[in-house]
Amino acid sequence: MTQEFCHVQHVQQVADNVFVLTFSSEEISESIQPGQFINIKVNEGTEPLLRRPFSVYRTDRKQVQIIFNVIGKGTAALRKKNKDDWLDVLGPLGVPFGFDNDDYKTAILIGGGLGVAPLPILTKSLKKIGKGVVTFLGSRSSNHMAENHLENLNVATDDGSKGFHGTVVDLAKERLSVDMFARPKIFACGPTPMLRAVASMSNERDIPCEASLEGPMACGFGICQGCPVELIGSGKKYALVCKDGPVFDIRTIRI
Amino acid sequence: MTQEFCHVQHVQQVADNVFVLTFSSEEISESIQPGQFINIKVNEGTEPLLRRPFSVYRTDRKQVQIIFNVIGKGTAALRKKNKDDWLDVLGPLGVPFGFDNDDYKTAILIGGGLGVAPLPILTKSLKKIGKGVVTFLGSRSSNHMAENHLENLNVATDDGSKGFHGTVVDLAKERLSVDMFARPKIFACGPTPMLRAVASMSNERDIPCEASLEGPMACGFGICQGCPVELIGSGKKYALVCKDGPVFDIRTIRI
Amino acid sequence: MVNTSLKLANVELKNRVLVASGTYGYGDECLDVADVNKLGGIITKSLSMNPREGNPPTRIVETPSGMLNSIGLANIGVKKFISDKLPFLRTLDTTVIANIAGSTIDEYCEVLDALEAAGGVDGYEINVSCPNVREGGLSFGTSCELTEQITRRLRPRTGKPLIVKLTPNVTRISDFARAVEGAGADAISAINTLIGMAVDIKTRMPTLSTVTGGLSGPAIKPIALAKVYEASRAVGIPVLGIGGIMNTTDAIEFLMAGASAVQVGTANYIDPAAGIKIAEGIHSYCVEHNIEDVGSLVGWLEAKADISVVDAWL
Amino acid sequence: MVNTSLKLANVELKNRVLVASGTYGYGDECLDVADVNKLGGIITKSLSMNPREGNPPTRIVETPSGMLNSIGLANIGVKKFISDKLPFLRTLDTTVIANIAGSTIDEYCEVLDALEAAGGVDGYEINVSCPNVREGGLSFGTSCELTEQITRRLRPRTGKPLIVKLTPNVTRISDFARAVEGAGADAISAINTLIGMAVDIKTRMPTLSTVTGGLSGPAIKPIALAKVYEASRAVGIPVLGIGGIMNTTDAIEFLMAGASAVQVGTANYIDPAAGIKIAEGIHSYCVEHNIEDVGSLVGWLEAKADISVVDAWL
Ligand SMILES: Cc1cc2nc3c(=O)[nH]c(=O)nc-3n(C[C@H](O)[C@H](O)[C@H](O)COP(=O)(O)OP(=O)(O)OC[C@H]3O[C@@H](n4cnc5c(N)ncnc54)[C@H](O)[C@@H]3O)c2cc1C
Ligand SMILES: Cc1cc2nc3c(=O)[nH]c(=O)nc-3n(C[C@H](O)[C@H](O)[C@H](O)COP(=O)(O)OP(=O)(O)OC[C@H]3O[C@@H](n4cnc5c(N)ncnc54)[C@H](O)[C@@H]3O)c2cc1C
Ligand SMILES: Cc1cc2nc3c(=O)[nH]c(=O)nc-3n(C[C@H](O)[C@H](O)[C@H](O)COP(=O)(O)O)c2cc1C
Ligand SMILES: Cc1cc2nc3c(=O)[nH]c(=O)nc-3n(C[C@H](O)[C@H](O)[C@H](O)COP(=O)(O)O)c2cc1C
Ligand code: FES
Ligand code: FES
Repeated sequence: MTQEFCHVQHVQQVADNVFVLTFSSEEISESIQPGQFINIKVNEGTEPLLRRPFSVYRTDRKQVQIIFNVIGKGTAALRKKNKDDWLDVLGPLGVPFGFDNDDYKTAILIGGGLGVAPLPILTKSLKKIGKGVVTFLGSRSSNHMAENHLENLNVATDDGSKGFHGTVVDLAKERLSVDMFARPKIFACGPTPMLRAVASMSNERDIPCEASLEGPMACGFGICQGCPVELIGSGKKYALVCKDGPVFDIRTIRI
Repeated sequence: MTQEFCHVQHVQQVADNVFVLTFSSEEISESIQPGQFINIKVNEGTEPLLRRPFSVYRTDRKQVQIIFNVIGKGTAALRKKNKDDWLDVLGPLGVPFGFDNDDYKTAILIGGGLGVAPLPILTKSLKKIGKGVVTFLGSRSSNHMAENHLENLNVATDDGSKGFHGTVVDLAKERLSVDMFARPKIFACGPTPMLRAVASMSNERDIPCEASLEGPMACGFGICQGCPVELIGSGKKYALVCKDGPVFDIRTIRI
Repeated sequence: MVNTSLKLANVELKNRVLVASGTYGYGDECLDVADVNKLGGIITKSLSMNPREGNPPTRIVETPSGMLNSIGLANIGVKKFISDKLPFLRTLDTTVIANIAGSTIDEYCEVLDALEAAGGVDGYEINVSCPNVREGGLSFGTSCELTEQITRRLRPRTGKPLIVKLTPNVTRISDFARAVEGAGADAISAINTLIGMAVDIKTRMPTLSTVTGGLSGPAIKPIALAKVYEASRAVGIPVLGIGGIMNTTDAIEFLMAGASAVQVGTANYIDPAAGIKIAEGIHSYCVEHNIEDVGSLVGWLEAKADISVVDAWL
Repeated sequence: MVNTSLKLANVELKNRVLVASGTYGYGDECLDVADVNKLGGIITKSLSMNPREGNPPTRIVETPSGMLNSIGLANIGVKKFISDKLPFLRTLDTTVIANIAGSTIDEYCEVLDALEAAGGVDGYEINVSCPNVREGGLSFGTSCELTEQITRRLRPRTGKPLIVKLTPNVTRISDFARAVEGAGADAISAINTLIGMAVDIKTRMPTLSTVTGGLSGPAIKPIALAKVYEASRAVGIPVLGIGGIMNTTDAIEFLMAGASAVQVGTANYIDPAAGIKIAEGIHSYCVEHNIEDVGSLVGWLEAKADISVVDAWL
């Protein structure tokens, strides 16, 4: 973990209410692992008070990108950043996806909404180590979708404006019933209802699955105890999303 | 008093740490009187919480200008405004300078630092009614001085980098000893120590004098009772700077 | 049609948003920018028997998302209020509540009597956060016994709504709420400001002339919500929720936490029409959510949340 | 040379900035970004006899310039602390103070005894803001008698500094300060968090699983300053000031208001090196202002301000 003041390069709108912010950081671009996050102080002053956690969307040599929706004060401030503004960035934080091992052959990536955020760098890493990648991406509509930098993409929209008309998990289920992926493992990121559906799907089909969780955080690195997630069948009752996660084996947690 | 959302036109730097912000408001540009002020909410959200009071520096048809130093959060936010940002403006507020009457012939304007703010529109109004105008402006150095839009200007700097080397009140005293201005009246605006010096000068020479005060304000229009100034020799102990002022006959108040 | 009204004893407020004492003058300063008749009610600046000049400057200072004030209850006194302000207030089509201050219990009674005699206000809110001259300046409101006594003494003197405004600067506000309910109050207002302080390290002096002052604004909203929750669960009479309410969401939070109505304070300084916008916002919220009576939002949490932890492991 | 040290009973802090309990874990999480040896001291997360899992989510929520927490004193328990954390803490060149929690007075004693037996911590801070199981969960810290009893029971069990951390959720903190001084405490910490609440109008539920939680951060700074001012004037022992300290200016405000040292809490979440920067900032301030001993800033106001209004007309 390092704390760094980084120069903003630009903020670009890539879809309806979806923005990509690029900043310079050699440290983070070199050390970040897929699924890890960074914690950004978006402003000077006390309002908002706390940092805001974001997945790293893409890296390119000394540049780092995050992707976000404007939903509140913090993201509204990020959207207004100009070139050469400073960002106070803490990271990399948390446990990455367990992608770099031999217990699977095909990576099935499932993203809902801005849950797409960690998937591009995960995809890049997966390809580097020669895994098969299939991606399922769900969104409210085609206008809200950030579908670049993904592999073998299958899309679903709530309103049917693009791809499958329905939820991304229903789409994935359909495909998994048809195609026999060689030794699959699911990597999922998205809103809680989506993760619940992914959990039951992966359980039913007995496919290993890792999910990246969100939740309110104060510190993002383990000193406040503010981000518990309930554990199942473990001696401990809670894990910390920021430090023990944000990526968890979906069978070990109650979501 | 009106409450209006006004479009920012631009923010221009005019001297070291001195900025002029221009916004559009037909209402205020038409109704503002010299010495009155406006109260600006510089941000959405709660930090800073309160509006910030500013004199009106200049008006031009539908445009209004304020001039300010960046000294804290509010003015830092103003400085960062871009074209077409919104400003929430309440005004005009307070009692203007009593310039439009016959009890004097020559208006002696004394401004210290950003106390120059109300002087340009006062100058314009004075000229319209045919008064003589002499202006004294003091500043830390020539780099900090906003000397445009004034009449018969005499400047003083603390560091001697321009004009008289010393305080603006010492400069005014010198000139008042030499020149015999016809039935003078002083209009002063600046920091408290300057106003104290102006008060004793005007007392000594028995020149009528009005001064515009500053001070912390919560509302700016008389509902919080937060901005008292002590009265001298009146039945009441305090007047309100925002509502009974900001302009006072300097002999009626303790500063 | 959404029912926005609230029956407070024998008076009906047209909606559940009032402006708080000391934050709207005597109702006559904001007419240019706010149609005050759209408010559920106006609560006057605290009135004492004699005019009070108030404290020396500095009286206010901004703090993170809040402000401290030490006005010293500057007010024109009840007689001048009756002669100069009441005639205007009588013309308004909204509920007018006079807030009463005193430095002795007798003074509270005298002010109320004077207002009763004059007629024209719809109810009374009692500010117990005043220093008790008999007790060396400790505030009445931090003594449960004195708060109850004031209420008991005032109750028989009026048939109009009697609202007691509690201070948050006590260990357990529910004790005070129960005491004033027992003494016959028709409603409770909560909260007044929290005691706070600011230091100016440049002058090396307290910023306020009185060293400490009252903290208000969004900073105190979480504390106010907790106090309203605690007080409203302790009593059957309505609680008027106050503290940092800036917008419709804040107001609905208070209603859900147990407030029957809300008062908007510091927000008026920033937007004199804040109260009106919030009243309209609550109305729209109800329309959107098919809620027929704003009253059904009140204490909604209580029905849903099954937890009563007030002293948690902090 | 500026003297930044503070003698706390028989222990010398190298400077007057500590990190507050519950906001720095056990001192081992921030090493990457903060040279913790530059702190005046580290106060551990509250330790109970047995490990505590803490409260269910949601445990934290942001509020205007502040945050609410309801962690539920999640901690690894004193035994695991001694075996897993203390060896590391012993290697540090800074003062280590163990913060102790309990749900009975006996538990406080047991935890302290266990730490005394293990050795290696430099002092104790007692968190009295814990629910008393004997009294149906009301916190010890809101009873002056119980706060005094805890102090009296713990005092003879250790020769190390015994610091009692007071809760602000009481009417008059000076009564508590005097009580713990009388019972032998070496210092007072003030303040712990204020009880607050947040409501989520979307779910129509309290945001925190425990309904109420503890408010911290800049929002509470004015309240904390007033409490520190009040407490420090009531006692002769040092007061450690806490509450919303984010930067050097804030810290100096607390010193001037009467704090002998300060603790940095919530700020650590935003900048894990905040405490170190503040310690350096105080040093620079003293150099600039030709102040030879940071101690001479302490209570500076008292010497200058001749006013003792704590209950003003609010
Ligand atoms: C590990 C991690 C990684 C994340 N990565 C991304 C990312 O790559 N892109 C992205 O857009 N967002 C991401 N988020 C979520 C992001 O942190 C929040 O959207 C952001 O903090 C919102 O800040 P705000 O100030 O704009 O909204 P706020 O003003 O804080 O909140 C506005 C509303 O949104 C709700 N809200 C806030 N945060 C969350 C949350 N985490 N989950 C659900 N509801 C919330 C609030 O309750 C409130 O109602 C991530 C969160 C975590 C924990
Ligand atoms: C009627 C009136 C007219 C004014 N006109 C102008 C104007 O035309 N141009 C201009 O630049 N300023 C003017 N001011 C002052 C201006 O309002 C303040 O400079 C501004 O509010 C500072 O806001 P801030 O958030 O940047 O600073 P803050 O963060 O609020 O304060 C920063 C520091 O400056 C001090 N400070 C803040 N306000 C004042 C003040 N009014 N006087 C002295 N010290 C203060 C604070 O105590 C603090 O130490 C006027 C004030 C009044 C009352
Ligand atoms: C400047 C100021 C003056 C106030 N004067 C009074 C008063 O005279 N009587 C009273 O009962 N409350 C008074 N209050 C308290 C408010 O009515 C209200 O209880 C408090 O400010 C909290 O609400 P808020 O956070 O919305 O402002 C005053 C508050 C402020 C800020
Ligand atoms: C998340 C969190 C956890 C805390 N845990 C403890 C604790 O275990 N024991 C304790 O005595 N105080 C605890 N505190 C209180 C802090 O030590 C401090 O008193 C309070 O937060 C006020 O300071 P601040 O505004 O600088 O945060 C905690 C505070 C926070 C925010
Ligand atoms: S956010 Fe602080 S421990 Fe996870
Ligand atoms: S600033 Fe509110 S009365 Fe003057």
